[in-house]
Amino acid sequence: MKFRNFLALIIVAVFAFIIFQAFTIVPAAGEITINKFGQADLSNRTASRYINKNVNSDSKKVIYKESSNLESGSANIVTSVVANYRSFDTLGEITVLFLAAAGIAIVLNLEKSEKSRFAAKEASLILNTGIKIIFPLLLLAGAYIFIHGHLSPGGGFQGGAVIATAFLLKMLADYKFEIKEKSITLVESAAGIVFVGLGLYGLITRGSFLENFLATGTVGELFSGGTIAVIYTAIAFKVGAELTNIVKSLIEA
Amino acid sequence: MVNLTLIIAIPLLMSFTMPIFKMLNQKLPKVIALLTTAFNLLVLTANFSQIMDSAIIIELGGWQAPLAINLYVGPLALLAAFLINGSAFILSIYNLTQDYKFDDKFYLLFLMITAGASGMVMTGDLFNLFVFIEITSIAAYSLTAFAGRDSYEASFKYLVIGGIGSVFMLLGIGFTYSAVGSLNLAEIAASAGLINPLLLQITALLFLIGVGIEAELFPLNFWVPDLYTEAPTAVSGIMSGAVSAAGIYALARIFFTLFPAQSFLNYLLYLGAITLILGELIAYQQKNIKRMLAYSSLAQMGLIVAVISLGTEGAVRAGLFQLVNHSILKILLFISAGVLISAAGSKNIDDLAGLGSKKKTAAFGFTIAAMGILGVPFLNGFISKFMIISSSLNADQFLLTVLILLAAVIEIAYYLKVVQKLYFEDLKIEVKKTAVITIPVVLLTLMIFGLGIYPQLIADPLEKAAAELINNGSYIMTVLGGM
Amino acid sequence: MLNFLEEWSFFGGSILLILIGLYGVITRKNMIKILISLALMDTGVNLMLVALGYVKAANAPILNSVVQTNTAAFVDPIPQALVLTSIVIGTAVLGLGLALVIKIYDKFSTLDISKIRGLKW
Amino acid sequence: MLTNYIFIPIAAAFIAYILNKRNRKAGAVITALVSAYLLLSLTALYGRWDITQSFNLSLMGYKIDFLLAVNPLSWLFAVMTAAISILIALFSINSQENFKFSSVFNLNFLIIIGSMIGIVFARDFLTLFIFWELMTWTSFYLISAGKKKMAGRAAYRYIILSAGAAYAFLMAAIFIFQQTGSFAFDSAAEFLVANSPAQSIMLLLVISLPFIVKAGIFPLHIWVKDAHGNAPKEFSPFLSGMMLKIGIYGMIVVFYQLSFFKIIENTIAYRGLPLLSYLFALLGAVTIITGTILAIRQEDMKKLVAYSSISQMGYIIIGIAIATPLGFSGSMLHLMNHLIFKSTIFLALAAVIYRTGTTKMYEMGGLIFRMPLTFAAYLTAIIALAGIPPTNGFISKWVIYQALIEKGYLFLAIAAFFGSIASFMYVFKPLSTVFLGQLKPQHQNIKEVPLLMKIPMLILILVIVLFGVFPGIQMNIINQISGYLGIETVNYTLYSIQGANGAWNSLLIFNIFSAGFIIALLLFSFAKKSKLVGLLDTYSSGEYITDAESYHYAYQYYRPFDRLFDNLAAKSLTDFYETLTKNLVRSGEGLRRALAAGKLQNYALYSVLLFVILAAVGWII
Repeated sequence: MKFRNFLALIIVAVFAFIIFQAFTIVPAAGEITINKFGQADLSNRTASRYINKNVNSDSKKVIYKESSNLESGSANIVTSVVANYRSFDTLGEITVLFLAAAGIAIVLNLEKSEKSRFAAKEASLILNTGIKIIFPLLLLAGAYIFIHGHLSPGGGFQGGAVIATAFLLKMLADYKFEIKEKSITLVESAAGIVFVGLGLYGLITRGSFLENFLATGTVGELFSGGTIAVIYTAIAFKVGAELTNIVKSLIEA
Repeated sequence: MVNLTLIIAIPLLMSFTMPIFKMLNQKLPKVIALLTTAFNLLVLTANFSQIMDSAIIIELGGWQAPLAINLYVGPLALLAAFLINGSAFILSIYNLTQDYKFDDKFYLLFLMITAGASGMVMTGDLFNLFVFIEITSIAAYSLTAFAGRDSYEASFKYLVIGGIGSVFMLLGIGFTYSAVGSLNLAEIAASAGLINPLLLQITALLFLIGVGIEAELFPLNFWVPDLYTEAPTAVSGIMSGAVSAAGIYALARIFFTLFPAQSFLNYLLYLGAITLILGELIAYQQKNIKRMLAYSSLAQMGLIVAVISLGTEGAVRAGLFQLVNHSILKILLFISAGVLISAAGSKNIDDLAGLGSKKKTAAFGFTIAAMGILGVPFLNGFISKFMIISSSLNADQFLLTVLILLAAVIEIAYYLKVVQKLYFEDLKIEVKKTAVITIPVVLLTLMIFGLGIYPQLIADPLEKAAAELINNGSYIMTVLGGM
Repeated sequence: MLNFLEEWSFFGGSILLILIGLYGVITRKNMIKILISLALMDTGVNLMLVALGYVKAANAPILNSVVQTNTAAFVDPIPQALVLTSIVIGTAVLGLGLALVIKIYDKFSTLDISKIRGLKW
Repeated sequence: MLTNYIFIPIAAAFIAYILNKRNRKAGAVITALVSAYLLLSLTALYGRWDITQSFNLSLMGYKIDFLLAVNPLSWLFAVMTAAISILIALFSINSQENFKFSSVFNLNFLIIIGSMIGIVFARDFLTLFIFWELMTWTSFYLISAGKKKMAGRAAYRYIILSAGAAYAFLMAAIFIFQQTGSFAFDSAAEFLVANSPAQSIMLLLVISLPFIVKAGIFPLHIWVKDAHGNAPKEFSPFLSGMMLKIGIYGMIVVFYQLSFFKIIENTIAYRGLPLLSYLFALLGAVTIITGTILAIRQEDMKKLVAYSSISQMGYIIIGIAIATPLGFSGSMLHLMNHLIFKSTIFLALAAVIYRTGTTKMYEMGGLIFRMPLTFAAYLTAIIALAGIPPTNGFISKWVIYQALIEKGYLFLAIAAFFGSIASFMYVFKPLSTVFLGQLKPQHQNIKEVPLLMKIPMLILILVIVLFGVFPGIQMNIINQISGYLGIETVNYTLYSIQGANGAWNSLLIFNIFSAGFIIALLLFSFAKKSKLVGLLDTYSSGEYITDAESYHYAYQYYRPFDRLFDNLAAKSLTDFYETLTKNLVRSGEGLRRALAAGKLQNYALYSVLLFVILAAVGWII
């Protein structure tokens, strides 16, 4: 082992040790510290307000498929956090992905590569045929995931990723398969505009950016959650298009 | 009064639409970028008097203030947002004369770096701060790569260092959330006193590293010179004029409002002082003019951090004024240097000799900005230098004062070398055609003289911003008051 | 022993992941490996975030036909939402990094970062 | 309004700059007009020592008063500035025809005039500092505009030394401001007297740093030679004549108005003089000696005169430092006289440069026949510089000698005498090599300078003789200054000054000299004339002489004398400063190579290392 690596190991180990110390703190009376593993105290956290859906309204018992017109209509509480309580973060998050897609496109296309890549050739019959079968199924699965984002685990990102995977497989199998750059761009832009547009509409009608302006329905129903489903659909299209775009750029580079 | 969310929302909308604008008309993206930044400035101006009265809190998504994400725009955030959007506006004017390949992507990234930095200074939520830092840095990674050639290397280095920074920051966020149970800055600040000291120490250090990378603190700043050297001029300008200002803001917010403790400020003080003197010493060595400006930026950042972390009101005010000046001056320096570089076809200082008689506007801009940084009377740098020395002596920091002045002398040495080369040496190279930068130079020069002769212009915002930073109680009260 | 493992495998494991990642970034010369190390660190932090919100024997924060009301014990949904964001950001950075690596490899014909020092001093 | 005196030149500067772009002569004409206006309106100000003006400003939470006032001391300096500016501006109307930077010259020159008046009218540190910086910066550009490549380096050294000193000044001033709440000199003096002497002395020494630099006093004199030698030829007279003096003005302010002398009154003394004052006098003496020796070695006429300026500054410092009435009056006299004869010398040299285009003395010779008026001006001025009656230079030196002998400062007196005698050596060198000797073939067709350039030289010759005969004119204002500063006055009449060991009567001496001159003139007119023969018409052991130049001995004129000081001169102070900066640079270089080596992995390591170190620091504390 080289000396430099040894030194690095020591330093990093000391760092890890210091971080580890944070978990072993025994707090004095009145002090607060990190909760022990498995003993997270939700009652003191903002999370409890999200679970009880009483950020803006009074606390009341929420019952699956019964309670309706809650402040956030999603049965999946993580979804209500992602697409409702903290939707501003989510907007930022898809922006990050959007920027990365733009950045990747720039980096790979700015200067023509001097090296020749391996020549693409047709994939095997098995792969080709398999993907022909699996492609629509993947699209369907993706759609299911983002449409049911407020009811079950999943959501816009996951659905978008599955859709992008479908296109990735398609591109792997068929080297002649090409999606028009223009159409990807249009989907990407349109989905983004819809998301920001929803926010601005909320701002105009309700006075606050990204505020929910649709009825929230009954918890657990498919048509519930207000804007969540719309937002998730936009996200899914955007993420799907962006990831496809990234994959496309990387393949074509 | 116009809702301040628009400062982030409109650039977002515009950058999402930018590819479509490009399809409509080739020239549209640069115009849209200019209009958007101008719109942002208008929104800020419309809110000016209200914010000077009392800070504005914007609840996003209609959720009650401390419980979900909210924006907090006090005098300090307003000042920083003005800086950021003003820088972007000036650079957008400059960009009108530039031609970029993939200009839709360039302008959408440019708008997003502005919106990201504005978000950094306006947000009242810890994790949201992280998201905006990431938006800003990813836009910066991509924009850096726009120059091709060596810029990939610069971008990759920044990306890796930035990645490490974001890990540190996320760790800090996790610890804070687990202990406090909230991500709202005001709520964290309110219970910061209860946090176990060891945990507080570790968390604060994690944030120090995470945000220190954006604020260009030594020794986390070695990506800066590479980036400033290789990136296109407008990007160097926005990085040093706007993003580093946002970095300083985030640092100040965390160590004044969130975890106000003298020991952390002392760390910052020493780091800032080291950054200052090291930056100046290295800048003096440089043969490459952009690299020289980059190290000079580092040094200035160090100076600002050191002065602000003295923690007295006068010192904070001096540091903030220096921040404002630095943004104005560095942008002018970068765009003038950009024109000089393209006229000479080289970044080497020796090749710029004699350009003063050929590229008059650029050489004038460079000279005025250099003199501003060096603190010539009647220019804005003089006032801030006076305030800095005064406040650092007031805090009994004799050694720091001497160090600042020593650094100023080194600064004189290397800036004047360039100025002399520009005007008093014979032309050596063939001068190439370059962009016209009269409008930005005139605007920035007016600002330099305006702030130098009548600094009262921003006395009130500075005073309120400093007061806001010093007293974190008012921040907490404003956000949590409704509870 | 089992108790200890249960208590520390998440925190300890995530710290270990961060340690490995950091060590990789500092010592590896291959740019791809550096990016992998970054991804490892990201994973470590994400794991830690989720672990910080874990409540023993509680449900996933989703109301369904089994967990009918919100009076039941749930794990903390906020870290999960944060992790979702942080994963996407990590992916974005990773993708951009890989694109840069492709271009750098084009230019220098090497993946060894210690040989790519066109920018220094 | 005192501000008029400051801001009219500064405003005119920009007008001059713009107009000069259209017409090469416009700038100099405007400069001359503005200076004339200043001189006229300043004369109207004479005797009205009660005029003050102040501005209150609440700047960023600091309450600041800007104070301006006029007193005899500042009035004298303002008048000197305006007067010399008129002459230089007149001179430069013609001489700047081919000057590339003539617009820049006039812009900066007018700003300098305004800021110098600002400096002398300032009654508080901040006003002083602002105008001081303005003057420093503009003169930096002026020096840079010099013709040679060395001008840039010289300006560079100048600005770095000046700026470093000025920042130190600012720091001390702000320190005082924080104690007293005001920048005004009066309250500062009160504070300094009441404060602990050690701290006050430290503060005042720091405050005097920029003045020491500007006055070119050893050991901060290294910028003077190159700056004066390489500045544009029209600026050298101002630089040497006036800007060195503004340093002296600052010293007087520190010594008297900020009560430096009062504070050190009771410290250890040598022959009744506090040791610190003696130290300053000693610095003056060292300055005289080094300046003189280095001047003798110079081959470049402008650099030679520059070193002579350094050594003349030494006299002024000695006189002020010993703080006797005679010493002070002598210094003030010498200050005025040095301005007059040094400007004359520089203008004469500028005329020579204007015609020949070179400053190397061994490239010239025999110009006396081609440029008689220039020669006359130069001759008169060097007679004054060497201190020969009946010129003004003698009187001021005489008064200083009187002061030194009165108190019995042996070493200082020796240095002063050495400087006076040796100055003869160096001023004779240009006289002999430039004006006398053989005319170089390439200078055969040279003509005398145009009328507008002659006028300033003529005026200066007259003034030299005038003050040589009637020093009472100068003593009038000097005694007013002494009275203002609280120094005893010296008895004088229009043409005599009362020294310690007797009185000087210049009228008598002038009459004697005139008589001698007339006798000599008579002898010269009636006695047998020498015959003019051609240079090559001579006998030399059968060899034919073909090369006239080898008969003109101009290079390394004082070689045997130089050899005495070769060792001393080799250890130049400039080298010391250069080694210092080189080491500083090298340390930066080392850091740069070690830290920013382009290794990404190291950069990553730094971040972890910083965390670990800060955590360790936190642990220990």
